[in-house]
Amino acid sequence: MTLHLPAIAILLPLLSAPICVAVRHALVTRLLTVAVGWGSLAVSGELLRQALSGAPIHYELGGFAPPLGIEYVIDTTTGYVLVIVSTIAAVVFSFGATTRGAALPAGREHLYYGAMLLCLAGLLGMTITGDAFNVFVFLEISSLSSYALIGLGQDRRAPVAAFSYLIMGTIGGTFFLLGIGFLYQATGTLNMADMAERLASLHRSRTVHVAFGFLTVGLSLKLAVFPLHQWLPNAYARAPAVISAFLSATATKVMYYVLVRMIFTIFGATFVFGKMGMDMALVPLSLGAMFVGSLAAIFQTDLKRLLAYSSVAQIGYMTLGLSFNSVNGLTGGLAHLFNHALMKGGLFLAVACLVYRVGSSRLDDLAGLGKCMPITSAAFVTGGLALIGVPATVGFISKWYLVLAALETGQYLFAGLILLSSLLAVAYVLRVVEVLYFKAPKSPDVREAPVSLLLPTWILIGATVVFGLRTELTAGLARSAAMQLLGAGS
Amino acid sequence: MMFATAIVGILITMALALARALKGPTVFDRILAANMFGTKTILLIAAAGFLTGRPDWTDLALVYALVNFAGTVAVLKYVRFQDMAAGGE
Amino acid sequence: MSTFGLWHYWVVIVLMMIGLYTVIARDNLVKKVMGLNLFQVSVIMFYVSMGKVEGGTAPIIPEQASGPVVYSNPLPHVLMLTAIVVGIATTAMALSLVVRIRETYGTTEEDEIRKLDRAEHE
Amino acid sequence: MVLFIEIASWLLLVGGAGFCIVGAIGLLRMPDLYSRTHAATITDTLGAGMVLVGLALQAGPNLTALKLLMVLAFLLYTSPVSGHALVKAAYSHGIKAELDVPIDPQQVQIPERPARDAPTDSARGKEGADDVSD
Amino acid sequence: MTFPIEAIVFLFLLATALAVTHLRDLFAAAMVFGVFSLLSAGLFTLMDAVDVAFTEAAVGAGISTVLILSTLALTDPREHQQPVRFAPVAVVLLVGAALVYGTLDMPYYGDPTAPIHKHVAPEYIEGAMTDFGIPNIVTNVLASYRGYDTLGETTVVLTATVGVMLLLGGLGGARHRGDAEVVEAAGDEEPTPMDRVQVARVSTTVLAPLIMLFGLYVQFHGDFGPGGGFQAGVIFASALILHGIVFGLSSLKRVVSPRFLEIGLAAGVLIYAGTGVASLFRDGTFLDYAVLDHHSAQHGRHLGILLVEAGVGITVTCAMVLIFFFFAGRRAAKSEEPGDRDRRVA
Repeated sequence: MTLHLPAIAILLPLLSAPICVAVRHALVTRLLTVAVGWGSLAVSGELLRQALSGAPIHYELGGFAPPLGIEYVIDTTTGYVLVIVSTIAAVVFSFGATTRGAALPAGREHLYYGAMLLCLAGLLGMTITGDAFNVFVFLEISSLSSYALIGLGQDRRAPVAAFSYLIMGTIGGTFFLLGIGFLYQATGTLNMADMAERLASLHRSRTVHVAFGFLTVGLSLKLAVFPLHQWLPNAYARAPAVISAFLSATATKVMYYVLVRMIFTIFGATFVFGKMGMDMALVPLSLGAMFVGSLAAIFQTDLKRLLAYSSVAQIGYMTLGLSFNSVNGLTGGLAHLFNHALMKGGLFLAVACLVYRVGSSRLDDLAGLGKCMPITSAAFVTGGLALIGVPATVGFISKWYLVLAALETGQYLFAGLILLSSLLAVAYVLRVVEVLYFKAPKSPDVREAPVSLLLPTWILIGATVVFGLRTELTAGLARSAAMQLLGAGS
Repeated sequence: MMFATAIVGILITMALALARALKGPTVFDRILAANMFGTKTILLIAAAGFLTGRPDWTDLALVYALVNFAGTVAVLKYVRFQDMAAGGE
Repeated sequence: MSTFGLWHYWVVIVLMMIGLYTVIARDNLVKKVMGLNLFQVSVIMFYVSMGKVEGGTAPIIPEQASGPVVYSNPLPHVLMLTAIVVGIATTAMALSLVVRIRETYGTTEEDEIRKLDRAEHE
Repeated sequence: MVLFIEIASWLLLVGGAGFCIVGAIGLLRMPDLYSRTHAATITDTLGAGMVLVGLALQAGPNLTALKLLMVLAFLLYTSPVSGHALVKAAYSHGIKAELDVPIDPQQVQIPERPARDAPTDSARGKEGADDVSD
Repeated sequence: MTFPIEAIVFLFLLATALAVTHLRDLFAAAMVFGVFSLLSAGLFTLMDAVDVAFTEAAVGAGISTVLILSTLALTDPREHQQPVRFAPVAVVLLVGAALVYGTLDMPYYGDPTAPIHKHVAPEYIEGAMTDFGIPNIVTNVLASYRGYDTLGETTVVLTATVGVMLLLGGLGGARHRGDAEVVEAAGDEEPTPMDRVQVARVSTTVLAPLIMLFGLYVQFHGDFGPGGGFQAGVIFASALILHGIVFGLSSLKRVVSPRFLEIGLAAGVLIYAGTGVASLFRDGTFLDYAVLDHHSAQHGRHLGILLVEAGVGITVTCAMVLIFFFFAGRRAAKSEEPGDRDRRVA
């Protein structure tokens, strides 16, 4: 049965979602969701181990050879991202009050869990597949379920945020479809490996240039790269806190993975950075994201919006790592994938605990909670320190590699800018700390969040410290993945 | 050849129906023109099937007729319902 | 007929741009959804016109296959069946959000919604 | 025999197309909705009917011809229904027919409706002179 | 020889697309949008894409027009006057120019020597004849070679329906009465004015079973002619929706209850994925139908495709009817405004 592990990795969430829809019982579906979360973590871990030990795994679906049928391709990067997504899924699904923040109609909890499982299935399906059009299909599954989940926020403006995310997301998805259409027209195939071979001789074709343009713009829209990020702050601020935790830690990461897969597997680094000059475009946008995101975060009055803007800044770090086109740069980018997932997931879960007790995430409602909810506030502070990139936290690791890559290629300016933007991060974290600890508590009788909420939060926040110290798992994996990609690429 | 003449006739009808659909002052003119446009598309598909030598697509034309009827009934229901909420019968 | 060139694709691109314009420029949410549909249907047209082979017939094998029959490419048709379903799914989701927005804000015009948000924000 | 079928279907096809065009011209030139419906439904029944029968003759006696006749039967069945529903909706929406001479309500003698009608019908304002069948 | 017709149909398409953009009366725009979908389906037939035309007509012209109209029934159908804004025009021109620039190196329309006709398509075409024996190559590729794509597609339908049920599940916004199940509450309203219209009611009672029969024909004819799971599902659903429109939600609820539809929705996807898992147990890879039957691979594939198409048909039918339920149910909830109550009874 281990021969079919890749199929099981996707089938687990894909089959349990319709079961949740059919079974109307809230508790049964809740337990099923948690079980599937941890199950997919186990399967992904095993897949990563297999991918690390030998050559990349190829799994043909329907028994047809790749150019005809669809196949799964699992190499180190795929296993790495699969593990990240399923770790966050496992922890967030076992969070105490997943349906608390959502304006759920009566008796519809089982659909809520079904939508979360479908989102997980979409994300895993997008990561594991080796067929270009299949990425689009699973992109739509994860997007549609995240539109619904965001639209369920208790905030009156949640449907508006979900609608604008839907419009921007669908335009991005359709650009992605157009890009695949142009590539299909130029190469005649949809399988990524087959496409890469045929593209080697087509570097001067204008169709391929435009295909690359549309694929990148489409993915940047979904990835919320700096100028195209307007939908993200509203979407994550209005959604239920648990959903913001899940989406901020996984959705943008998988889009980043698809971008990396497209650049290094399909087009190849020489074409992307040499001919198309991708780094000239990406570097200013990433720096812009880092500064605009952090600056905007400082002036937010709502804690979730503050974290959402900080996500835009962190995505800037990842794309900056990508644009260096060097082993250290890509290692920094991929490591930050894992680190940011841990930090942002933990921070949003901490906010969920605060909202569970206080009912709103506006900063002035959370005044003085440091004393009433010490454990949650401590979690928030630790996460904030990791965001800044204080040594002994995961944030420091990825910034270390990014600075290393900048210095390596002699761009001292970028190294300076990275450190400068970390100072901005200090500003908005300190602002939250000041509200939590140095203000008079608004409602003194607030009790600490229940353990079922605190445990998952501290698993993620604890991990930001643990992996900050023992880096062979995150940075080591990221490095081997980067070398495999660049090795294959250059 | 004869199919070509029939198709040209149908295309002219569709053009005129489209003019009415765009110009039509009231909503009902537009519904009428759209309904007529639908039936003409059925004829266009049936005749084009014969023109290109593959006449076995006629169940496609049947679907058009079905969809056209369902669409028209749906529009009329919502036109009445909408004004029903406003003033009732 | 075969070499009248790329004119076919350019008309489809014009249709795409009409759809994209409607999505971006119009404030009314329902009109935006219609624009989104226009955009997706014209992308489907682009794929299908890629698959057409001059002189080819529909990719269904006739019973009396008299000699070698040239078929149009079936693969774009398969992909577009998926794209149509994705289009209708997105439309259904978008319209249900519009209904929710209409009931909480009383309007489906984006500028009014923003005004109501700003008013409620202060 | 084959020649006869060729001629017959050719006549039917061109005739049907001609009727469609006549209907479309009617749709454009008629003054108000009701006469336009009249023009449109002509093309639906007669024009489409002739074209479809012409095609069925061409297809020869096989499944395709049967399908074509099924489409014709469906059209003949649904066009009057949708036409009726359309006119009923338009009338209840308050769209008036454009008569060539403007009548003023006073001097027109509206014949008293026979007693058999349900009270609710006659309670509906005097101006609805013509008979409103449900 | 079909070039002049396609050119004229393109002209109509351009006209209708511009009309949809500029018509300020949203009802009219919805009608013209229905015409646009039907026309594009006609264009697909001319371009030999028969299955795509089938689906576009059934889904595009049918279901999406009904959905847009049921949303318009809730909202005010007039769009605000809006000056032409130049930023979107600039973006659109830029994107359009990039696309046209991209097409310059493309093979001409209909050019048989294009790379896409040389690489994978030939194997699909003669594969369908030799080891599948299914005349409709598109259904064959849809269900077997790229069956995983279609599983993803069916899951997209499931996701959209779950999303609509979540968003529209509750009864109206905060303003409305309690959170009773919307569909039950909408069911007990008295008959809608539509069904007092004798003609519409009689015609639907006659037509609905015929449409369902046609839906079944399309479902099982999918291997030989245009048709398949999606098209059959939509046609079956349109028969039920027609019934719902004319007889009101209460009678449609008696015909097929939402609970049953939810189970059917999940069952379709489970049938599809179950067929795939069945081939796992017979040590073929996921969705490999050949192993389903011991002695003949071809028979196994036929069985697999049949099961898969049935799963798709069930899911799409239940999805479309459920979505209609929640939109139409919502409308009834909306017109339950206190002001309406007395007028409706009169």
